[in-house]
Amino acid sequence: MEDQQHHHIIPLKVYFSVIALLLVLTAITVAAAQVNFGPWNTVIAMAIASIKAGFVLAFFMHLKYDNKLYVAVFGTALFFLIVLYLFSWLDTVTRIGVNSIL
Amino acid sequence: MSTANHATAHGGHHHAHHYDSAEHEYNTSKFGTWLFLATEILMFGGLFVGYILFHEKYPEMFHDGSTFLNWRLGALNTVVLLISSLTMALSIYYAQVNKKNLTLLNLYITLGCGFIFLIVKYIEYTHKFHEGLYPGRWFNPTEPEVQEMAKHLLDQGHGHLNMYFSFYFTMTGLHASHVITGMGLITWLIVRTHRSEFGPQYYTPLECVGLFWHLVDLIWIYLFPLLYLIG
Amino acid sequence: MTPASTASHFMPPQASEVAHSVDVLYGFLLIASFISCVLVIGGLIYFAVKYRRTSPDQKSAYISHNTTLEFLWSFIPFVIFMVVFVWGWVVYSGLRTMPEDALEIAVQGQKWSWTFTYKNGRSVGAEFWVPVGQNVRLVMSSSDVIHSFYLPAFRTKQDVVPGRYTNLWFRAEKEGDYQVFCAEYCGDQHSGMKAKLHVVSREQFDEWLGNDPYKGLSAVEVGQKVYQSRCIACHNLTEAKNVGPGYKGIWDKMEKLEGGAEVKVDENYIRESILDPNAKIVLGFPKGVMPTFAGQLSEAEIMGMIEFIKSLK
Amino acid sequence: MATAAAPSGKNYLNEKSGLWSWLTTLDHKRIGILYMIAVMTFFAIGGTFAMLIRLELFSVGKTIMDARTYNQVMTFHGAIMVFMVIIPGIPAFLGNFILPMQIGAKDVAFPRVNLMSWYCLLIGASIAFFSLFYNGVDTGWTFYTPYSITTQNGTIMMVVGAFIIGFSSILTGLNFIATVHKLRAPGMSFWRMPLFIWALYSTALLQVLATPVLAITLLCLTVERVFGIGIFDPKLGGDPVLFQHFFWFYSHPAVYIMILPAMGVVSELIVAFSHKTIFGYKAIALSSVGIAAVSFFVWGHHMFVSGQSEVAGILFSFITMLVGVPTAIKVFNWVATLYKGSIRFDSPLLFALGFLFLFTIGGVTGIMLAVIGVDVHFHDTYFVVAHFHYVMVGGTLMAIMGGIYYWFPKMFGRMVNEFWARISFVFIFVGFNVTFFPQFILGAMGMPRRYYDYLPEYESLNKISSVGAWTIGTGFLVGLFVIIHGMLKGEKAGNNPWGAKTLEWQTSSPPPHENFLVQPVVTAGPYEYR
Repeated sequence: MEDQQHHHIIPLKVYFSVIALLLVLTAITVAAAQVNFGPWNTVIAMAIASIKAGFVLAFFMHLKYDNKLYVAVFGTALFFLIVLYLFSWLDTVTRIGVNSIL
Repeated sequence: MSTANHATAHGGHHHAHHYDSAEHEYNTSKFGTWLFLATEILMFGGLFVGYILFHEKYPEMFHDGSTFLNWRLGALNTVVLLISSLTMALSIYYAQVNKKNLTLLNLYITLGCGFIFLIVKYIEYTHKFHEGLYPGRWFNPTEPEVQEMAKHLLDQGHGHLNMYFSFYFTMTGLHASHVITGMGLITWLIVRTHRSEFGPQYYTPLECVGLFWHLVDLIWIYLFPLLYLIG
Repeated sequence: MTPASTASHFMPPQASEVAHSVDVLYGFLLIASFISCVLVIGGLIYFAVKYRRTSPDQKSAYISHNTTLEFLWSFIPFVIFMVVFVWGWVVYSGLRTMPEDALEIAVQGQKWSWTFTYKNGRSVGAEFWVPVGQNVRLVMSSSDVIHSFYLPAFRTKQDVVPGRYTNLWFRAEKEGDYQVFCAEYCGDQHSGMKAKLHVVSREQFDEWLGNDPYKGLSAVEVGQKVYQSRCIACHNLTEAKNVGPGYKGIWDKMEKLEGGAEVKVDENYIRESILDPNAKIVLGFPKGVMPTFAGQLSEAEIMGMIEFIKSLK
Repeated sequence: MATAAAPSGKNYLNEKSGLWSWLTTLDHKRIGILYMIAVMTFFAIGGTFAMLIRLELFSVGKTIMDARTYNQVMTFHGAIMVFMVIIPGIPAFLGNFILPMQIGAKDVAFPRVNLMSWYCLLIGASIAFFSLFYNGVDTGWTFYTPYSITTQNGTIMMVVGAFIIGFSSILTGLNFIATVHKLRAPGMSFWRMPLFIWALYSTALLQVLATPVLAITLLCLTVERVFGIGIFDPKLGGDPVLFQHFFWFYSHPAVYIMILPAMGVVSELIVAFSHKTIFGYKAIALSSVGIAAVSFFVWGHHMFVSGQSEVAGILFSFITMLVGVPTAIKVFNWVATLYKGSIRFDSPLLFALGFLFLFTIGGVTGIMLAVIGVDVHFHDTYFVVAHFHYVMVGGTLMAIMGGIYYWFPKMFGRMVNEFWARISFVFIFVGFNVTFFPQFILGAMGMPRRYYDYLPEYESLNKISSVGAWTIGTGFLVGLFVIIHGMLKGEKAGNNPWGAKTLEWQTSSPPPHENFLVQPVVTAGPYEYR
């Protein structure tokens, strides 16, 4: 098996750069929320959150260096989550005559 | 099962009988942890899907609801969790380079961050309870303006304001329960580190608990803008 | 035997054209299913018998796969499935496309009865009337849990969801009486939540709609009618308990409430029990089971109920 | 690589003794036996409820119980059979026992998690049963809102119980995926895995990916009842149809959690008893994964009349058709495997053929129900009840029985009494058809499901159905007798009484603690009957 595979040790420098970046992104998302971009508010906030999530996944969770199987596991989970959302969403937006009576 | 994965003192770890090697055990444990994280993603994901669907249905209500949250406290908690993620990763790094004391220090900081996070959450929750902003059926705002706002939203067909707090409490509550679980696991890691069980040859529990802790952070990265910022 | 007549062996009588189209598709599916079952199960039995082991050292053939065959038996079912899918879609459009010029009836489901309200304000339960050959659209809502309005003879069904309206339409081709079921589980008397649809001629329908249903009836008889359409699922006319108490001998009785208080079954108590059923629950009965009938029964009907119960001493 | 040889005569059963050694065991085979005991107990309880249902429906009106009791009996029958019998039935019981051996591993990847999963099942089940003392539960196993938020208080316990059982299922699935990926014997490539492993692997994917959504749904339902959060409650602005989406997102894949492993068992049985290599190995293997993947996209066919939009309904109907194709492929391949075989009619094969017979009927009626225009009539009628019993009982339970008889020599080192095993098959098979075939007709006639009482015209078919149910009951009692008798008095079995080729038959019966005294090395496919 993968007996002799040497564990990758990520240099400290990388960890500290990533945390700096994450804190900056947090500041940006908070700052952006103070300005009203209309419908883009959600998009901007989610985009920044996803960038942050990507850095956590890649470096703190070592996905960048690890077996790609883990990426597949994570991706599959995400994919089926999107399936759950898309089909439920499809139902709610195509219902005809949805009037609340309460 | 005398040979089951039973760690002995002084860093010597015997891999379980059904594995070929320690490396084999490490890889399998990590794979198992990732599978577990996949289930966590889908579990939290269900709530996120519910949140987004209702957000599309009642955007005004979610907007008004989010004004009750203090984004400063939310941002503080984001920073706290991000730092705890860093220290968690660092503790693994120092185990890899065999520096027990630095591993311990980082684990303690991670645990401390968890406490700070919970204290801030406690402050936020009690504040909401004080104003009667309970979830769902128990929603009973004391402030007249809030009652007015809730009534206005309902009359306009923008939904029930209590639903915002339902989502807020369910999502942050489930997240907080994960923080508490993670803190329990980190405490367990601290005890084992004190016993010098981890080193460059064996740090699987650090790695697996670390992955869990990062996922908790990851979920908060999304919860923070969804609940506090865009509403 | 045509497919449709095969189908009607099991199905209730067809009351509409849509029902006929459903039955034709069902007949096709039945025959196709029968043929595939015969092929698979027949092949299975034939091979099993023919190739049974007759001697201990009997050898089997080494056949690992056959691409052509495998392609064929994947592709042919796929084509059949697509055909029935499109066919089903067409039939479904017929069931679900609401006609413009329909007679609209508001239907309300609540545990465990149906209420039908016509445009002129006429409101009935348990039985409702429509004219033959007329498009009818039911606008349905529920006041408590999910129910499902099911008309087997019309091959149609639609869940009735609290908090919103759902629609169902049909056009009866033949006069007659048809059964209505509740098809979504809704609690104790789910199986008792039935109604009858009477399809009558246009003249009879108009006459019925204009009628005062209680014309010339005494209060007791009015109560009896209300009982039969609204109360019968949960209350019987003996002293035995069903979901709720039986009506016989209940009048003037002193009943113990939860917590020890007592109440006398008089006009006020019956009236309150109809309009606010959970106000005073007699010991031994669960709370929250009976729905309110406030706004659904007229004063005359409530008086009728009181007189009716009085008459069952 | 090879571990120390076990002392001769030692096997997993007698290696240690005492109840405590069983309750704390980490050996996958012993855990498999623990599951067997648990599942058989639950099956007996669920079966008793089934008998009560059929007794009540024997005649119009009240026969033995009132409506409220009937609804609780119906709910417990459904919940027990689904959550505690059929879902853990094959993966957790047969899978636990067989999977590591079939891939040449010493154990599953995480033995402690495996044991924990069994305790989760027991704890969850106990909590669910405890609801009987709190007014019971009468929601049906589907817990539809808003009914489930307004009815008796026992519902919370049942929901929490199901939540915990869900974790049992997740942990088993997680364990199996890791085991299949990481612990295969040298030479055991994916394309050399037995088809039972492919089926269990696909099932495990479903368990891991779908069950968490059930968990969050049930969690929301619990807080809905306690705090009234209103997400599913229309009175507070929620959407009850959304609950159904969430619920069926799990529960449709769940029906494949129930049937896929059964298909795996049947593949093994047909190969072993026709003594012939499987026809279309890759097609069957891939169709398992294909069914698992597509099953995530079809849940809306449970909601054709629920108030879901028409567009969604048609889309779901289309995708449901696509699931039919890999299922049909499997059935054809099994029949083709019999062609030119050397077929031995032992009781396990009888169950496999019984499976094929019943599953074919269950399958074609499934297609009928997937046709949206026809389903509107059949939805929530006895036609659906008959259909899923043909698949779940006629399919899964037949496969479990066949699997038990097939692997019995491996588990206990003894043979079952062949004559009585065949008798149990005859009773179950005949009784099954007598019970459930009339229900197709009842459904076509329009009798809705979950009915305590019915119109007089449905009575004669219901009577036939009830008589059939008692026949099935007799069959399972005979089966239980066969199993217990086999354990105590059965003839000693050899290591490979059926002459099968998969790895579990290459070790002794019963196997030693670590399954193989010498690590097996795989050099060919699983079914090389040349």
